[in-house]
Amino acid sequence: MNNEQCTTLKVLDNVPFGQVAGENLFFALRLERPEWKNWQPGQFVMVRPSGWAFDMLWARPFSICRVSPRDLVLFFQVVGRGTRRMAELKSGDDVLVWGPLGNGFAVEPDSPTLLLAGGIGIAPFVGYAHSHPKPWNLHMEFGHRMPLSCYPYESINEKIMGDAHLEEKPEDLTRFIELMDRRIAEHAEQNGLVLACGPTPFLKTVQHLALKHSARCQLSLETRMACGVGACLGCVTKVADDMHANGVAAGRAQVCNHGPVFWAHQVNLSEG
Amino acid sequence: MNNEQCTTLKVLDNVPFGQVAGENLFFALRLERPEWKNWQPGQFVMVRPSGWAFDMLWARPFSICRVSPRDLVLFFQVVGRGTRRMAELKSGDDVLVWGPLGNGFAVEPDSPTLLLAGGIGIAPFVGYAHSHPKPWNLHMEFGHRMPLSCYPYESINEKIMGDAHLEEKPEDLTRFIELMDRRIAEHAEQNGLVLACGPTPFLKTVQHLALKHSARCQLSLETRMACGVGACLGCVTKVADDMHANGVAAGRAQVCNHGPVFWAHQVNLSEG
Amino acid sequence: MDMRLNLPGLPDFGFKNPILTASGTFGYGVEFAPFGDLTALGGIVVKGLSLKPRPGNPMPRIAETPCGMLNAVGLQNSGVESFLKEKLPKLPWRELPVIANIYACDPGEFAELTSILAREQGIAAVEVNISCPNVKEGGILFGQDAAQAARVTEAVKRVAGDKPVIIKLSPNVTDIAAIAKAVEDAGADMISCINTLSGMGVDIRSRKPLLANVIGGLSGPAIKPVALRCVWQVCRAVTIPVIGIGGITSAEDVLEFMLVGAHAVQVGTANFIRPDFSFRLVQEFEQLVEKMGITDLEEFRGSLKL
Amino acid sequence: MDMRLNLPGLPDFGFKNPILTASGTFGYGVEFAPFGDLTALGGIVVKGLSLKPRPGNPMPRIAETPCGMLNAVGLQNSGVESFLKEKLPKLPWRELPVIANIYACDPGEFAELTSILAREQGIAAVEVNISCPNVKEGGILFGQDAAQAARVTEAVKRVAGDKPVIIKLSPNVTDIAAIAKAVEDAGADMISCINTLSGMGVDIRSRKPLLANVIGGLSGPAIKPVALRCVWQVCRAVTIPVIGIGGITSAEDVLEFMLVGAHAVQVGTANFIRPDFSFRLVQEFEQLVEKMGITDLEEFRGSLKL
Ligand SMILES: Cc1cc2nc3c(=O)[nH]c(=O)nc-3n(C[C@H](O)[C@H](O)[C@H](O)COP(=O)(O)OP(=O)(O)OC[C@H]3O[C@@H](n4cnc5c(N)ncnc54)[C@H](O)[C@@H]3O)c2cc1C
Ligand SMILES: Cc1cc2nc3c(=O)[nH]c(=O)nc-3n(C[C@H](O)[C@H](O)[C@H](O)COP(=O)(O)OP(=O)(O)OC[C@H]3O[C@@H](n4cnc5c(N)ncnc54)[C@H](O)[C@@H]3O)c2cc1C
Ligand SMILES: Cc1cc2nc3c(=O)[nH]c(=O)nc-3n(C[C@H](O)[C@H](O)[C@H](O)COP(=O)(O)O)c2cc1C
Ligand SMILES: Cc1cc2nc3c(=O)[nH]c(=O)nc-3n(C[C@H](O)[C@H](O)[C@H](O)COP(=O)(O)O)c2cc1C
Ligand code: FES
Ligand code: FES
Repeated sequence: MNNEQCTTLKVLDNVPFGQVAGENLFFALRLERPEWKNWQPGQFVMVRPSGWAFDMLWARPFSICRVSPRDLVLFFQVVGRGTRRMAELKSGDDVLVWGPLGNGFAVEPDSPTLLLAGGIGIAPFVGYAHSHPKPWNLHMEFGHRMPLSCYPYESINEKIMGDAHLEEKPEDLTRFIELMDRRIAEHAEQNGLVLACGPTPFLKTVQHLALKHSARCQLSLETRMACGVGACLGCVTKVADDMHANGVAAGRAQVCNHGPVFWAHQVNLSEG
Repeated sequence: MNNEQCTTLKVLDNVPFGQVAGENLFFALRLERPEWKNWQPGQFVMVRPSGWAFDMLWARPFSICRVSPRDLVLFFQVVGRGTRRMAELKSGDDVLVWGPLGNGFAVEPDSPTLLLAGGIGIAPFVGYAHSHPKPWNLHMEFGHRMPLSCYPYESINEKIMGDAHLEEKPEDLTRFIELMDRRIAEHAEQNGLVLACGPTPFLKTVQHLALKHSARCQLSLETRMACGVGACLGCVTKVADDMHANGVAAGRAQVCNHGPVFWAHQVNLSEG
Repeated sequence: MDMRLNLPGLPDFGFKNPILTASGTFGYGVEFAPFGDLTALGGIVVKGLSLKPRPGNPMPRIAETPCGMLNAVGLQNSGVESFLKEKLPKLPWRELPVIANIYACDPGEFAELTSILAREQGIAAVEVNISCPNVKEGGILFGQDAAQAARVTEAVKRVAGDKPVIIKLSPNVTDIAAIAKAVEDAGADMISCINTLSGMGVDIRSRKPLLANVIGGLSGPAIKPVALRCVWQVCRAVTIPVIGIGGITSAEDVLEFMLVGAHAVQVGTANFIRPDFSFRLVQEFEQLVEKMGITDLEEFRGSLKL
Repeated sequence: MDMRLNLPGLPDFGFKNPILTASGTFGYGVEFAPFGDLTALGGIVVKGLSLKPRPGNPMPRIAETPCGMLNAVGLQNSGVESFLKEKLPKLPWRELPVIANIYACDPGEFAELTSILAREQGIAAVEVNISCPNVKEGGILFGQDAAQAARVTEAVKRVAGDKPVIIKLSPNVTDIAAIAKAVEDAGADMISCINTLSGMGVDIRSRKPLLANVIGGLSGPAIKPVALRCVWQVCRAVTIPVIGIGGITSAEDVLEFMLVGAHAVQVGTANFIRPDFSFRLVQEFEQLVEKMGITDLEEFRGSLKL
């Protein structure tokens, strides 16, 4: 935990991706590189623009999308008040950031690894694909509802194999789930890894399929967060009994410091 | 009351005046010209930058400094949270403005008229001096604590006679009060007008002197305001009984719509 | 779309839309006429009226707080007669309900005020502010004691004639539902809540309170969660219509209060954010209701899923 | 400058500066160790402890509100024994007071908890959260009834040995001064206030409450005026030291609470604004005190001019 820090970083730029009905709703937010010693894809940071008044008290959690020697990149979608204000960030603005927080995804260089991303859940896989020592062992299936140009899909697709699936009609979803079913089964047979990030209904589907095929699968969970450091108990998820030894109290674990990445068989997504 | 309006105006520019310990604390805020039919010097507007979140609910009252066919100019000093944020306004920003509000100063073209300004209280006299039909009948005495370059003194001084008095030591204040005493006496003798704007202790002094010399004197009052339109009853001052006929309730009148300019003998400045 | 809601028990009374303005924050209405069409509002509740003129509290009376404000204006007003003569005639009372908010220090005085107002064609209803000390009985607030709140309600109802009586509740109590139940049983036609939260501010440099009165009432968005909770608890406790008040600053907020059971709302402090606030809110509310596909406000009201 | 204040009645106890962290907002302290030096704080109050492990409330448990937040975390914790074994040893309890916050549903359970904690060298004091329902007596909160609050205080004091007992008051009452007086008379060594205000939020699109528990506690800057008022009222009612809590987000706020009489404060929700908040606040407080030329905090405390 010793490289957790709380620092103010300058915005380098905040580049809109794609458009939805003429509006910019997706942004790659590039910040100065914090002085972190190390980080793992799947970890996240808490972000609070310095210009925010106290009318909105909490920082917002975002997956680390990429880290280079020069910058820290986050990728976010406008969904509410906070992200709407973040869309107005300009180069030179100050942003308070603490992290890297939580546990990242498992990296097993030689295991065939399936990346399942739903919508903005693609963000952590950018860093995963780019930092993986053997990217030819990775494969991604990406389900999305907004135009593909809204997402950082290209930057992953240039490194690893995979497909994108636009969900317009209900049949599209059915077909996507069938595809995931097959892919998970394939990876389970080879004792591969399945990693998923996306909205909770998507994670529930992946969890169900992973358990069905006894795949080794990790899910990155999303919940409302206030502190990001395990203190407020606002972000918990129900967990299996075998996690209790881990310092987890009374059947519920904080997503921020015990996750956001959990093994699929250890979490219960029924609540929230 | 029919030209009272509530409109969003663009900032044209926000020019710092002078400096105090290397900091910019005084600004001429130039806004687009609202579609007012008429206004009087001494009237004010309520100002609320559109970017303000609800952590600060109230607009802030500012005297109308000048109005030209192209712009509305306010002149403000940074004294607290709201004005500190206003200092950051840039051209192109939106500002909500309602007004012109309240009663302006009396204008009697042929009466010798003494303008007494304390600090930022100089603001309404810019418009007064510039719109007065016979400026040679005006004379100003200006008491200030910050460097003269902080105030829009030049733009008045180019039109009318007067002096500025820096108050550094306690003796300076004594001398300034003696000077005002003489000037008020002179104007009272000629049945002239005395108009004053400045902080409450300054107004109390002027009121005392005006009553002593039976001068016809108006004071522009400052109180905390929430609505600016006479509704909240947060800005009241004690008034003399002869104002009651005027729709004033129970000995107290709202400064925003019964003032901010009052005849010196009608107000009681003991409270607040 | 028709924004009118049925008010149970009040077949002859209604608001053309659920957005009213709150007492003390909209003057006598006339102050806001330059900024919008008063008749577009669901109703206007005027500044608290007392029998005799009252000077209110000394200055300073107001202070800004995070997402809110404190006020200790007190009941400055020139008395009910002066209101009826000077202000009411200037209001478009034929076209929208003008509600008189009243304040007194004992049940008899409340009744006297009400009987004066009951005769007035221009008054649609009487809203009783019971957040005031009972001077004859040790100064505890009428609104903080169920029995006293009931006594005021009875006294007012007895002389209100056909004017609906709205009792306005204070949130500064251990059990607001009990007070609501008591005033309903005592005959109240409607309940409005909440009045301000008891609060305070100080200036560390002058070492003085921000308000001359020391303690004042907290209002504005800061208190919305408390107001919603109170309205929800009151709506579950009574069957008479409830008017939600507290921190409303958006069309979404209006629907939130309706979702927990309110028949209408009052907009208070938000009128100070900009003087055309309530006029704009009426329009935004209609747009939001349409955008959300709500076709029946009656069905939406109280439809919170537990 | 020495930031230590005398605590009347507690000659052997003190905080090296008046800034503590509030229960439930600072975890078990260890979560914040990466962000600052815990021993710089005036004290740490840990998340509420119960006798047995408790799962807390279902999700969602938190929601943001204007200048505040709602929480209905409930008392999720692995029980007092687990805290003493797993967490306390990791805290620098020799260098700063670690205060155990306790929660129970009847006086006997409170006493049992206290007697366990009374034996622990690492525990400096016990803070009793009485904002909990008395399950044996109809579920009214201990903190909402003077007699019940007094009974809990007595039960805890009887077994607390030499550990000071702090009773933490709820603001959701008609008369907080009466409750304060009752717990002082029952032997409390200190009072801390306020706990959260009872509030609620809803989502108009899903038509569901924002919290699974429906009602939650409002905290943050929004409630500061209410907290200041409560602390002022309590300080005037009792002679034991009072710890002010509620919406503190700046060094000015700390002095405001001291101005109305508090001996110390606890920082809650502000710890979520940034995890180094309380550490920075200690520094800012020292700077402000110096800049304002306050040379004696003891003299400043309670010096409000009325
Ligand atoms: C570990 C983690 C990593 C994340 N990574 C990314 C990322 O890389 N890119 C990205 O765009 N988003 C990411 N999110 C989600 C992001 O945090 C939320 O979209 C954001 O907090 C919403 O803030 P808002 O103020 O705009 O929305 P609000 O106005 O607060 O809420 C709008 C809606 O979003 C829901 N919501 C609010 N906070 C969260 C949350 N933390 N998780 C899920 N739903 C929420 C609310 O319940 C509401 O329905 C991540 C969330 C977590 C927990
Ligand atoms: C009719 C009128 C005309 C004014 N004209 C001008 C002007 O032309 N230029 C200018 O710089 N200022 C003017 N003022 C004063 C200006 O409104 C205040 O300085 C401003 O509201 C302070 O806002 P703030 O948020 O920065 O300060 P706050 O943080 O709100 O308060 C800082 C300090 O200022 C005091 N204060 C707050 N509001 C007022 C107020 N309305 N009047 C007096 N003191 C206040 C507070 O009590 C506090 O001591 C005028 C005030 C009035 C009533
Ligand atoms: C300046 C001011 C004056 C008020 N005067 C009265 C009053 O005279 N009578 C009354 O019943 N309520 C009065 N109130 C309370 C409001 O009507 C309302 O109940 C309260 O402000 C909560 O709503 P809000 O948060 O929307 O402001 C006043 C409130 C304010 C801010
Ligand atoms: C998430 C959260 C959890 C809390 N848990 C507890 C608790 O376990 N015991 C307790 O006495 N108070 C608890 N509180 C109340 C705080 O200690 C504090 O009294 C309250 O939040 C007001 O202070 P603030 O406005 O600075 O947050 C909790 C508050 C929050 C926000
Ligand atoms: S966000 Fe606070 S515990 Fe996870
Ligand atoms: S500012 Fe509201 S009455 Fe004057």
